[in-house]
Amino acid sequence: MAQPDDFGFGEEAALLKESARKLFSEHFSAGTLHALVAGDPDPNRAPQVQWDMELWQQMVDLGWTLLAVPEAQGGVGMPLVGVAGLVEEAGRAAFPCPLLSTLSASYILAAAGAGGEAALADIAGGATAALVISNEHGSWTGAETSVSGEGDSLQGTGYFVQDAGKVSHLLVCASAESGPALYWLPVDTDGVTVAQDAIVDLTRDQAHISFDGAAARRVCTDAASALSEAMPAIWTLYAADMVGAGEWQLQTTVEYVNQRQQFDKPLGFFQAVKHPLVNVMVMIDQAKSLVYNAACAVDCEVEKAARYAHMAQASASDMAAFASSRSVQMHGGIGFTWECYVHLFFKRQKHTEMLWGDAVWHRARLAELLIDNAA
Amino acid sequence: MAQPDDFGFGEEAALLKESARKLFSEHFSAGTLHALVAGDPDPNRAPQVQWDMELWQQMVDLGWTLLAVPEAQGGVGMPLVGVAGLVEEAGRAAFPCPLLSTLSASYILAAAGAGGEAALADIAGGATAALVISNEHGSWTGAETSVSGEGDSLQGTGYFVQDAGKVSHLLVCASAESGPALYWLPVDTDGVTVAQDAIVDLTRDQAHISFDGAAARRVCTDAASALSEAMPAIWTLYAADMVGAGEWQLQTTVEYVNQRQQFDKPLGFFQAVKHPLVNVMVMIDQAKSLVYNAACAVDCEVEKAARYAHMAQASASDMAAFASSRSVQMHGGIGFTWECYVHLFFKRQKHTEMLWGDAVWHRARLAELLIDNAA
Amino acid sequence: MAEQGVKDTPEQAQFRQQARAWLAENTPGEPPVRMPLTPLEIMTEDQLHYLQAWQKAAYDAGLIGCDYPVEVGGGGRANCQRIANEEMMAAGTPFLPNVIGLGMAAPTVFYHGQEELKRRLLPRLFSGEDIWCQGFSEPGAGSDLANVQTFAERKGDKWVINGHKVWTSLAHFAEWMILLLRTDKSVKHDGLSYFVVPIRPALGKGVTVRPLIKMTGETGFNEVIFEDLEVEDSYRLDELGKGWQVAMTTLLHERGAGDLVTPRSGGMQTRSAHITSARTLVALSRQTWRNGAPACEDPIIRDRMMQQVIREEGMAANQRRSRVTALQDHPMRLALQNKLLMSEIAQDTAAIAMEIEGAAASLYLADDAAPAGGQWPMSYMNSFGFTIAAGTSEVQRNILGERVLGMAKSK
Amino acid sequence: MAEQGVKDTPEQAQFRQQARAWLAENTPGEPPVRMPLTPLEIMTEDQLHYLQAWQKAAYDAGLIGCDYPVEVGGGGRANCQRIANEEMMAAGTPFLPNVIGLGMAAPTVFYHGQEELKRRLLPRLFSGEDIWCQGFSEPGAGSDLANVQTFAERKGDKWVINGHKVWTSLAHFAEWMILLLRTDKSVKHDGLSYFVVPIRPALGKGVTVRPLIKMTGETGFNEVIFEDLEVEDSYRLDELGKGWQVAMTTLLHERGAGDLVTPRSGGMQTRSAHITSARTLVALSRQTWRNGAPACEDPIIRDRMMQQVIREEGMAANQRRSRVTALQDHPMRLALQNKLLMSEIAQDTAAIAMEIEGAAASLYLADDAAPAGGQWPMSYMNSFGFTIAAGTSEVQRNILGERVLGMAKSK
Repeated sequence: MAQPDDFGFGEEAALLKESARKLFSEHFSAGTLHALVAGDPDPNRAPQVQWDMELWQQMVDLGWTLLAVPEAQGGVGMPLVGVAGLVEEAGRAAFPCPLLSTLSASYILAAAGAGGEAALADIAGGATAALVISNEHGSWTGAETSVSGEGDSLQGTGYFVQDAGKVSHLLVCASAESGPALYWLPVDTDGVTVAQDAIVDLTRDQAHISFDGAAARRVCTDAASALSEAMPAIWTLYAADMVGAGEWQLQTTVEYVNQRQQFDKPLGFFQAVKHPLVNVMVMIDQAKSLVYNAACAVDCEVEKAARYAHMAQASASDMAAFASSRSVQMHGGIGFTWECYVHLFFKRQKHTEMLWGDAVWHRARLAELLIDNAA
Repeated sequence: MAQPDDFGFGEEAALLKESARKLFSEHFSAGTLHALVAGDPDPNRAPQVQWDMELWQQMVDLGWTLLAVPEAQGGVGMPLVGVAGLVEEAGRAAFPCPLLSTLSASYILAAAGAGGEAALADIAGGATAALVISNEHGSWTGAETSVSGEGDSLQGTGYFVQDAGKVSHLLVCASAESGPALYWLPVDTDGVTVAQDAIVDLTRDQAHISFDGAAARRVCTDAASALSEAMPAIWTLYAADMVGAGEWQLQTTVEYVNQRQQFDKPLGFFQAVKHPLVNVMVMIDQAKSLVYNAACAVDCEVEKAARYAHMAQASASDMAAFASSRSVQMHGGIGFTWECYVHLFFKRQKHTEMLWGDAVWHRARLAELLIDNAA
Repeated sequence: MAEQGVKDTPEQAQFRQQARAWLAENTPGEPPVRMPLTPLEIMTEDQLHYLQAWQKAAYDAGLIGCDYPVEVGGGGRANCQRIANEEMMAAGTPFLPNVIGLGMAAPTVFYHGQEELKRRLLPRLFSGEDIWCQGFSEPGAGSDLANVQTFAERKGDKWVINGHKVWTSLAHFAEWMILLLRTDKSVKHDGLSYFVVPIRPALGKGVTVRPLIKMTGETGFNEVIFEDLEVEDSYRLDELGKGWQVAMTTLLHERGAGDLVTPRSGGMQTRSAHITSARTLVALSRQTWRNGAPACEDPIIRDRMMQQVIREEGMAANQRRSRVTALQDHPMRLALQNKLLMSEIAQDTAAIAMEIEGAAASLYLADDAAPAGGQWPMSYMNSFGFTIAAGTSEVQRNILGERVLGMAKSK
Repeated sequence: MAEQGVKDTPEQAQFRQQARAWLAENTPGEPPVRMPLTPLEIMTEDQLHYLQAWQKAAYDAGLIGCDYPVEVGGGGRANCQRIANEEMMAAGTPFLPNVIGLGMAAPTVFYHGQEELKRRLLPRLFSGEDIWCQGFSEPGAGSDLANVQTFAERKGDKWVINGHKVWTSLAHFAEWMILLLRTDKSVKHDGLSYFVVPIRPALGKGVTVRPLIKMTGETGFNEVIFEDLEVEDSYRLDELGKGWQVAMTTLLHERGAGDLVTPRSGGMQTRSAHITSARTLVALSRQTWRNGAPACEDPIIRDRMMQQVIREEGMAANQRRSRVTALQDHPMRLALQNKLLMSEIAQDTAAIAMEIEGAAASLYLADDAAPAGGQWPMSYMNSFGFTIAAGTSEVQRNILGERVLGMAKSK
């Protein structure tokens, strides 16, 4: 299937992106975020789940959580390019919420075939979900899952679960008789223990979740293929999140260096400041273009989706690392303080950078596709 | 054996280094070099061996070729730190001559035990030598040699032979009955064909050498251990050569940007020029310190020689690449022309950078020593 | 790896169809002589004449100058040059030799020249009959274009020019030159004026063209020396003292950020220029031995090659995104990155190729054993032409920081 | 991995022996409370008192201030501080808490203070009884030190100070502060004067010390606000308007490029600070899983770790070479690189550690599952303190380019 010239990013997508930006800029500034999540600086603080549930409810009411649910299950079935535009804006606001997790779950469920339809209908009905697919080493291929399923009962522990403290449901990958399978259950099921991790990132929550005979509905018996089908969309969205956060970092840092005077010149006069920030911009643009490139492939040329998604993630991860480092350095001393909002995005970016494989990992997978599998 | 605090770089070494610098600065400027080797710019030119044999004879008379020959064989037996100082200065002048090759051969012969003594005596008597140890892929471990020896007769072709057009003798690694062995023969022996390569570097000559039943003296039956014992010294010297050339690149480029005006300021005013050149300096200093560090280990703590020599080469190779690239870029258009001397050192550095394993290769070997072989 | 346009207007769609049909019939096969890698490296009359013939044919078929008015020799169409370019690239045509004329001189003459001059000069420029060159750089000017010293002294209705220009590609073949001159020494920017000058008839009579040799050993660009050359005032573009502003039009179009899309052909060039793309790196790595295995199995080489693949794909995706308004914040942000990206990616790709080749990267063109015919070390050296000429990478970063990010000027 | 001195003079050799003997007897064992990673991160009175007691003991044993004259409380020796430092490092002693006093205040007071002031202040500084802090940075000054705005107004024989200093480490424990003030608003550099100020007695009476919180969540440095604080003119160092020159003495010694070697202890600190060395990276990589194998088997991780090993060894080799005159072209070239190298190497090492940890790099101090107790993300964040404070890396590169390479000043 050929790709549309404009990534398929049409009016509907543009409208959604624009309205998301407007919503966040009106209701959720970086100052609001800081007040919400950065109250306790103690590095030994216990984990906390802090978010603005009221604003989140508005987003649910706008239908954002069911964008990736197919129309047949009561969702919107929006192309990924449109969803990526929304996620870019949510990343730019670093809005703490289970949007990404729920969208991710939707893609996996949609790839799970008929068994996933009921769970998708739950999401269409307002459910939110977190992914329990990583083991203690952060691997998520399915084969290495640290949860096991016997019949409709789960046992074991899943790790690095994003937004676990904010969702109603869990999508779990567990080893069953016939290999890794997918399960769906409400988070408040008996036998489920959500243990929050103490993490650096203040804009997210992360947990490891133990199952002790928790009852769950089996959604699909071939988790590996559902995951490998859905991961390109998920990588693309996390890359979009980094791109959005990168834009905030760039814009905020540029504003600072244009206003701050040193040696009777604005800091931005100095090439040692100007050029690294130009490099940040160049990296953001590359990552952003590759995000929509990958999203379009997921939508229209699925056989190339994985390669383009690897490119988007690798590019976005490298950018996130560099943009974060420069955002602090170019703010100078003030950027090193808790009161300056820069650290919020710094921590979020470092978190996302590593989450679903870092840049080197994605390039290694890309090399397998382009070198080993190509003629 | 403990290392001396000052690398063992004493008065004699300082004197040698100083006198070499003086000799080159008086008799062999970059302009002289250019006039000598850059007469024919045609990229399709046939290979040529152009050097100042008269000045070279002065160096031979000064005893430079026998510095690495042990006293017992009539040489000077100078510690490697002192030799490295000399080679750094020769590198700074990019003087085309078989000094490095002859020194390299000396270290291998010295590691070859009793069988090498006669050849070392040849060098002490004025012979110069090139190494024929690389195969067509540039590998030189001995086991992969593309020359074979039967009795005292050589067959096959050796590649990437440095200074082949300037030496009197060849030191050849050839596979014999009992594994790779070392052979010594005059370059004008019957059955030896020196075929000059057409190379980019104008300051060196390089050849592949074919043997068709050429008679040679067998020097040692265990080439692999002699090579592995001697290579740290050889790597260290090639790194010293790169450091010297790097200093020329830095100094020449700094002079240019300090004098050249742009936008009513000397180019060096601009941080986009200043900071990269500072980075060049920092890399040169790291490489230089590591060269003397490695040389001292070869002299005094031989069990650590390989690791420190890998560090020196890796560091110098990365530096050579970066210094070369910046020397052209910071000279702007003029640096891109044949008439500007910058290209001479650019090409020499790119040549040396790859010759005995690039930076990545040396770091991989270092990792084997520090990770796999360490506890 | 993918590059596509936005949806065609009806006029564009029809034009595309015509172009495609004509190209299917008329795209030349293998050239009779070896072609250079870029138009700036045309070295022989044979090469030039072959490429001029192609440009003339393409012009006659309406594929060049499409968006210029008919009165000046253009096609009188709206936004069709891009279509023509896409079709020519896709068809694998030779490139257009009059690259400076089309990309820099034509829009400048069009926006700043007198009507009579446009009508006279542009048709022969479009057809390639007149080759153009550019006289901006000087030995003492470098990135500081406003520091131009070549002086034009008024003498009645004429100007007498003395000075020295460098890096003038194609000057040895050129009929015309665009020339930035100082007409007033008392002010910097406002002392510049802009001329078009017929240099061919003046060779040996006030104009000397001397080839410069690149660090690769190739020729391909020149220095041009003016000694008391007389030029008529009617060859001046725009007002006296407005040379800087006129030059900005030239540079804007050179950077691909101007209004008028530059006619670009060169699918054939693209094929041969693949020598410097990341894809060719992969091919090279399959054929090259490293530590006892093909280099394509070395994890660090793989990682570096994939970085280049990603950067190249990113550049193509940038171009695609630059046509989707809703995905841009600043109209120039992507366009102004093109030159910087292209030149630095090419440089790094060539450096990685040399790394893959290892010791064999020492071998040059005349060596039979040189991998890929010795092209990679040559490409690496030539890449500095790209990162230096037409605004160094350092200047490009200034431009991006100042025009897009609104930072204070660094000079 | 190796660091060694030049050959000792007879005086040094004897002193070294004494020091070694004393340290063998008196080096403290494990401290009773958890120690911070650096002196600038002392957070509790317990930590402070323990370290002060150690500094006093070392001072009484003659290991601190060795090269200062006896009259000001020093040891009256020649070039022995370096020996003492080497022995203390080797013995694995705790670090000296009065780090700003010893490294910055002492040489400044010594070179610029009146005799009476030196005799009064330096002994208690050396012994650690008086902790010192530094008041240079301001919210509006940043790297542009000469832009200091905190103002001292003359009032008879006194000065009345108003203003705001930031990044004043140890201010909450300090008795004294070195303070750069503006005494003349009409000129920039020449309007500055330099004072030593007893801040402890003035707390709540003209001086407010407020902790600042770092991005890691830790405290450890402060802002200090002056409101009509009166200070006697006798606390001024050097002449009025010479503050900039006096500050240069401070900064030169801070960068390790001054005449007087700073007393340095801290072998113990070095042991615990190994958390941020390349060696610890290797250890981490053995314990961390990556793509189904220990990270230490990943070729790219290996390459990055070796880069750090090489940079660290290079820094040690630089220090060794800096003592061999024949191997240097410029006396400051190596010394002025120290701060830049140390801070950037530490930053990159921490970044690579996080890469090795992968998803687990998300875990912080309070998480039991955090690799290495969550130290690496904290180290990475703290590393920006090093690349920003005491002259950003950008400023360090200016200094190197200007002082060593002779390039024009960038400001």
